[in-house]
Amino acid sequence: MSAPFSSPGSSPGSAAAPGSRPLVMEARGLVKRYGQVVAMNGADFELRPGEIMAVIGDNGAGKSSLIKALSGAVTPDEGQIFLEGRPVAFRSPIDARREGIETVYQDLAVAPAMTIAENLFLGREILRPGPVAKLLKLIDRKKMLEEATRHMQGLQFAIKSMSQPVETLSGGQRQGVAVARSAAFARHVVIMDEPTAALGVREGNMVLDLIRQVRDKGLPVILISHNMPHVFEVADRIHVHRMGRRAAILNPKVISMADTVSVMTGALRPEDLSPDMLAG
Amino acid sequence: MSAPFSSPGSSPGSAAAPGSRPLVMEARGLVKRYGQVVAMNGADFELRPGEIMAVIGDNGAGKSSLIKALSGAVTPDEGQIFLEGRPVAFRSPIDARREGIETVYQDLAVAPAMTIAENLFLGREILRPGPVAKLLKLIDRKKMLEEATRHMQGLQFAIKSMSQPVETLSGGQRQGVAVARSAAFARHVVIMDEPTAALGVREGNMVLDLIRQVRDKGLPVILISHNMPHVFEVADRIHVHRMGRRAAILNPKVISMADTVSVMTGALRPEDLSPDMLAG
Amino acid sequence: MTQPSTAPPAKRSFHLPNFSTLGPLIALLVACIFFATQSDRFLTLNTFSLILQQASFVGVIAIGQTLIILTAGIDLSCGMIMALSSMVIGKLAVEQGLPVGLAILAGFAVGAFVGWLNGLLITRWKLPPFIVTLGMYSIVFAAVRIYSRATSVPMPPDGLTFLAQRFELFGTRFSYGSLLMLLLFLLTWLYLNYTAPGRHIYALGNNPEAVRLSGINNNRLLLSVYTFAGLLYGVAALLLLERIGGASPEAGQTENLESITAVVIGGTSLFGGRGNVLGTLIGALIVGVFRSGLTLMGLDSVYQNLITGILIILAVATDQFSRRRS
Amino acid sequence: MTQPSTAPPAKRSFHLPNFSTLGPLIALLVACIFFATQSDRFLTLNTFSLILQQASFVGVIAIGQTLIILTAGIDLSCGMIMALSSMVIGKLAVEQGLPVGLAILAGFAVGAFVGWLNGLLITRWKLPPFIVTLGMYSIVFAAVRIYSRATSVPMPPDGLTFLAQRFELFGTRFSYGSLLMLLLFLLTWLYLNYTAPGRHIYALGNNPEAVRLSGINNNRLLLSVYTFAGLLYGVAALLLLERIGGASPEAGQTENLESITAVVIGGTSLFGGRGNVLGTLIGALIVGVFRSGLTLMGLDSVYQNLITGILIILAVATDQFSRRRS
Amino acid sequence: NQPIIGLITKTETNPFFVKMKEGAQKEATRLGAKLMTAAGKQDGDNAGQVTAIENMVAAGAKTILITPSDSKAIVPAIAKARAAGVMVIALDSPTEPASAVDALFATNNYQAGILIGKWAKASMGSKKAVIATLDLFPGHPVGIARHNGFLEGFGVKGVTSKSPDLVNTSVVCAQDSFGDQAKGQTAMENCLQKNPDINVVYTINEPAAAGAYQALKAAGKEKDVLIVSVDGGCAGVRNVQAGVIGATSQQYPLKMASMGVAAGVNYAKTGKKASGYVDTGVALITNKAIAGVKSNDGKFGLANCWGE
Ligand SMILES: Nc1ncnc2c1ncn2[C@@H]1O[C@H](COP(=O)(O)OP(=O)(O)OP(=O)(O)O)[C@@H](O)[C@H]1O
Ligand SMILES: Nc1ncnc2c1ncn2[C@@H]1O[C@H](COP(=O)(O)OP(=O)(O)OP(=O)(O)O)[C@@H](O)[C@H]1O
Ligand SMILES: [Mg+2]
Ligand SMILES: [Mg+2]
Repeated sequence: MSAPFSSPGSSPGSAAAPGSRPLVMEARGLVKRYGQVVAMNGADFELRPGEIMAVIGDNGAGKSSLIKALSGAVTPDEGQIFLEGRPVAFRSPIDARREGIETVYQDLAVAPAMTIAENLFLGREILRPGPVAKLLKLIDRKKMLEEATRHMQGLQFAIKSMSQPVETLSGGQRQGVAVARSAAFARHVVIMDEPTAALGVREGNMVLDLIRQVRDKGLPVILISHNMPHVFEVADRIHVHRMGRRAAILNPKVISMADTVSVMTGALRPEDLSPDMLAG
Repeated sequence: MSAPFSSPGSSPGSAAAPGSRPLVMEARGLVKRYGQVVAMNGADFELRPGEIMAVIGDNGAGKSSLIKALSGAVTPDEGQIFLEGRPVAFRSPIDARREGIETVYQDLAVAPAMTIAENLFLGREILRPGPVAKLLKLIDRKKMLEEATRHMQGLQFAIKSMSQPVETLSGGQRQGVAVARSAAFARHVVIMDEPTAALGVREGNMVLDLIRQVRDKGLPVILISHNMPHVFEVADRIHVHRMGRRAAILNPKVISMADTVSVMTGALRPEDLSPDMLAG
Repeated sequence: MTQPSTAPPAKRSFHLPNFSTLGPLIALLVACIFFATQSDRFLTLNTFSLILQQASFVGVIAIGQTLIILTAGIDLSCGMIMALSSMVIGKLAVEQGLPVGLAILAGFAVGAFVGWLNGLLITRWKLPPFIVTLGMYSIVFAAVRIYSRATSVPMPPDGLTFLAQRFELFGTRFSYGSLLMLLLFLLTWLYLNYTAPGRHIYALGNNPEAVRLSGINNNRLLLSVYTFAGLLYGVAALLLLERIGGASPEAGQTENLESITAVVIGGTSLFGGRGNVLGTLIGALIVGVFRSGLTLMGLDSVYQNLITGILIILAVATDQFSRRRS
Repeated sequence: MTQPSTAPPAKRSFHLPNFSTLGPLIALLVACIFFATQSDRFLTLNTFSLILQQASFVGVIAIGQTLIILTAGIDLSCGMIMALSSMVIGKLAVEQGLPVGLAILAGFAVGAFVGWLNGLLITRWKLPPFIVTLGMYSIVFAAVRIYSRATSVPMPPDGLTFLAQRFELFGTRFSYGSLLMLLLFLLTWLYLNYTAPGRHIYALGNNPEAVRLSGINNNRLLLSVYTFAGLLYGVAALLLLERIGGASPEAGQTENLESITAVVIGGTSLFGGRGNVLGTLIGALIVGVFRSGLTLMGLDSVYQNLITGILIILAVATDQFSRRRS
Repeated sequence: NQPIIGLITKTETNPFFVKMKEGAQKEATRLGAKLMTAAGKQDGDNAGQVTAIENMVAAGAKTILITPSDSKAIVPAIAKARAAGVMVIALDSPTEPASAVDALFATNNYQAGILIGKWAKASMGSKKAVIATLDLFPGHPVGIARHNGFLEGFGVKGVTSKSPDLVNTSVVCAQDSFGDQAKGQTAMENCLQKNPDINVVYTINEPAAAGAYQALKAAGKEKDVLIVSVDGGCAGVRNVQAGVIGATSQQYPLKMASMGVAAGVNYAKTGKKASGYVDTGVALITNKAIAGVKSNDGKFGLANCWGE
């Protein structure tokens, strides 16, 4: 996956240079305050078609706040979000879903007493065929179990039964459920907030594979992660978040992991980097 | 931190060869079933004085179940736990605490509406001086805030105020609270279930430092982690958990990261390893 | 009962809760066996039919209450809504001379409307269900009194006769009301378990934030639950009319506690998201069995109170122990 | 209300709940201003003293109720425990001729004992508080009837006189009972906020699993809360005796709902772990202000019900809106 | 083979009904009958009474004595029981229509109101009356009968026993007391706030009267205000003697109950049903007899009171 310096975002699905195709998602000057705490302080963001954009930053830098704003889970106090160039104002996650944006939240929004299959299909249950069934919204339990098994198989978690309540799963298995859900249903953008944090080595790699598959389908992915090897393995560009705002966008094909960490922690100023390390 | 082949557990605090000093903790044949799911299937465990014992394994392998048994949070169906050679039967975490065992649970047992300081000191609040205050159990809020700041400072999380409710913290900050709590109060053994999972690069290294400090105070540490670099950085021995039981104890000074992962995922059988890779 | 804005109670448990209705069922059977040894009149189809009849309108209310409690809400106004609906049906059919069918529809509409109002206040203003439905209790209480001018409306003998009909089964007469209640329980159970909105109700009580984030409209769902519950209270009004043969302005004052009791005995958690509507049926029957059995034993009514208190605790304890076994 | 075995409701919220009593206070002030414009008799110290007196025993019960609700429990038996305690004090002091001090101690002991029994059933058998206290309500109800033989015990004029004394302040007579209630609210608030066990009560309602894992004995804590609440109901019995000048076998039937209402209006969550006992005081006063103000306006009692219902909803809505502002 | 007699009262708590139950129990023991008892959850709990009737019929009761909570709504359930061959006697208050039961053993509540109304009017003489009433709760027929009877007896124009609802002409403050002492006291306190000049207080029953007295005493007005009540329980009569209550209309629940049980036993033995209305009587009890109003003194009251 080596790429020429001047062309950031060079993986198969990702298209062209800045300007040629509109940005899939863009945010300008987002601000979110919680009492005295400023979670976002004029944060910018951009996502190009078909790219994997990693978002990294210290704990409490405001990464989760940023993606919550992008997915409609919180409403920013100031700033503007654009989707394919048009300004949007998500008032709830419903709005974002309707636009085909799927999100894995850091605190894994699952219903613990419900089964894996039910959680996977929450809000878009598979209905039985036939007009009566459609009208009554009769769910097709069997099909849902089968489909769930299929989706989860890709991730190779050792889960016995899809009709197990999620609260009986181990931490990592639970994360697997959330990841599988977003990958299965995204139509436009996939956002993942630390999807591999609780995962084992094998399972983590599976999720990275999954992310690449999604990208290869042509969907751009926003990946928040603290795991630098993971980030460098899949990211096309790296958005560094610092103290509530974007500090820089780096090019992982050029910059080293150590330098990236330095930018992230503030030891290195983005201005001091060589221009090719910055991704346009 | 390189060490001679034959002497596992060679870091400063860890003592002697097997037999010379009794094991701090030992478990034999632990079994825990949840309905049809067997979370532990005859799991063994041992911990030597002053060592950092890493526990690794796939998601759902039963690591959390093992440490929950060791800390009294769940009662195993079968098997025996020994502390300093004497058999113990923890019926609740209170029993384990009384023995000086401190645990960071994977699902971070915090009271979300309460402040950071209160969570840090939950169950051992600092009381005001004087017999009346002791009798009434009057808490010393100011001192608790100060102490909390001191404890958390070591970890360098950018948290403004210790009187902030925990539910307002970011995922990683919350984990920092749980870690700081265990490190501050342990008198005998520290158990940490994935303490660095949600942490940034800098914060994760801080926690590793903290773990080393605890070990250097002479307390043994059980560290569950999926982060192989972290494990190899601090562990004296590596307990590999597979399908509900111990597959092997490895010597990180000898074996490579790749081989370790192979053992963990079952690609390599422990019998096929050279003896020096196994830690006694 | 919290504001929907404060979010997901991500409950976890090591001891798996058992959602089956086995526990309550065991308690019910034990109670029946006990009373059968105490009175030879107890184990008759007649008694059974009576208990079913007596449970009918509280049972139907308890269906609505179960739905609401599953969403982590509570409804204190349920009995009063029933009283209002029954008064509307009675007044329209008897005093205004409306066709019975129309009067019934109007009663249902009133029930659904008040339920909808509850839901509106809860979802729009984000008020705790406890307060909204407590306030609604007082409001509807006054409305019933003003509307009825504190006078009960007797059914004319030929007014709602179709309701009063019974059918024979094994030589015992069962009321259509009991049948309707059983049917509604079954339908609700199917709805909760086999339709998408049914599952969403569970999820909503389990983790409202997860439901919100998964793109379901929490407010719309909640609103529909409260409205539907109101409709059920309208149906209960019909059964009340059937049972007592008239609309009474004093009705509806105790059904809130009675229905919540049936729900909780049936094993549904007051924190929402966990439970089973068939358990509620068993809970309602358990209360009926106690009342009927203790009367048959000829106990003084004060001692009936005493024993009922003890038995309710024991019934739920049986449930608990049977769960811990399994 | 769940079984303590099923674990931590790790609630999170994006909109921070505001625990201050500001919201309820605003509602109280608005109500006072409204009534002051309606009746010039309202804004007098006399009215104020009266509202305090009327709120006194329900207020003290509501303190216990707040503690229990903070642990995510509920107590339906509170009023009945008070009735039993008052009957014990009355009977012993008047009929048995025991020294008043001893009789009062016995009353307190009975209250604490029944509370302890509630706690025992909840912690040992892991039964839902709703069911345990509902059952206990029936049991104590019967006990009061049997013990009192349905007769009220009047206080002899020279019996508990010290209780009936008033003190003057700005020309208005206040009862010592009101003072005691205010004092208990203050002490409980201090206890909850400045002692270790007080903080544990919050934590217990917030995340019982975290409390368990941090090595606190959940069961012992819960047991002490229920016992202490029982003791408070005993104190309420004393205030009841002071107020109505005798022990009545009919007392205690509505105080459960009234106290829960005060707690919820005061901003405490029925899910536990969040709230403020001073809010409960304001909640109790709001209810008293409505009653007193509406009477002064000369409203018919049916309409008083109607308006009270609306006002309760509006009071909590005010609270909600003031929180959202801040 | 004992005859089984059921007694269904309005509530479990009101001493009036509790004593009625005790009277019935005593008579049943004396006559060798088995008594079953049940009660509504609270005044007005019609559904609870219906359930009790059904369960008693199922348990084999041949006679049911009932104090109907809802005089109209209970009728169909009574009709069903009678169709099953059960004799139903209403105690204390009538059903509507009165023919729905076999017999009625009751006091005339309206008459009870008239008696205390007349006495109060005569006692006030030429003084201007400022009246407060502490009623039962909205819409209860017994509450309406006593309240309106009191007003008619007091000479308020336009009140008759046919008035369907509480008449509030010349009443400055009407509050619900639920017949409960604590609630009666609160109601009285609030009334005094509204109008401190109140000098006549009608109360639905004696516990409410005791509550009213507490409130008046706290306000230092107990000497200037006339309290009248209805019931005639022993505690109430003692309050009459102590000067707490000016006058009360005494009723005879024990008589109602024992007559009912006797009728039940008679029906079981002979198959003959009781019928018609038996007025169990009402007497005005006061220690301040006034010319022109027939009354009995406290001694008579204590000799005939119910309760202890
Ligand atoms: N609901 C809230 N109320 C108050 N403060 C909040 C809230 N949510 C987040 N914050 C604060 O906003 C800041 C940013 O939080 P955020 O969760 O976005 O960080 P993050 O970059 O995702 O961190 P992490 O890597 O630890 O997940 C933190 O300091 C946090 O304390
Ligand atoms: N309360 C429970 N009820 C039922 N099954 C459970 C329960 N707790 C754990 N399990 C099951 O036991 C197995 C082991 O779980 P455990 O949490 O110990 O795994 P783990 O090794 O810690 O995994 P991870 O790395 O994902 O945290 C899993 O398959 C899980 O589904
Ligand atoms: Mg985050
Ligand atoms: Mg784990």
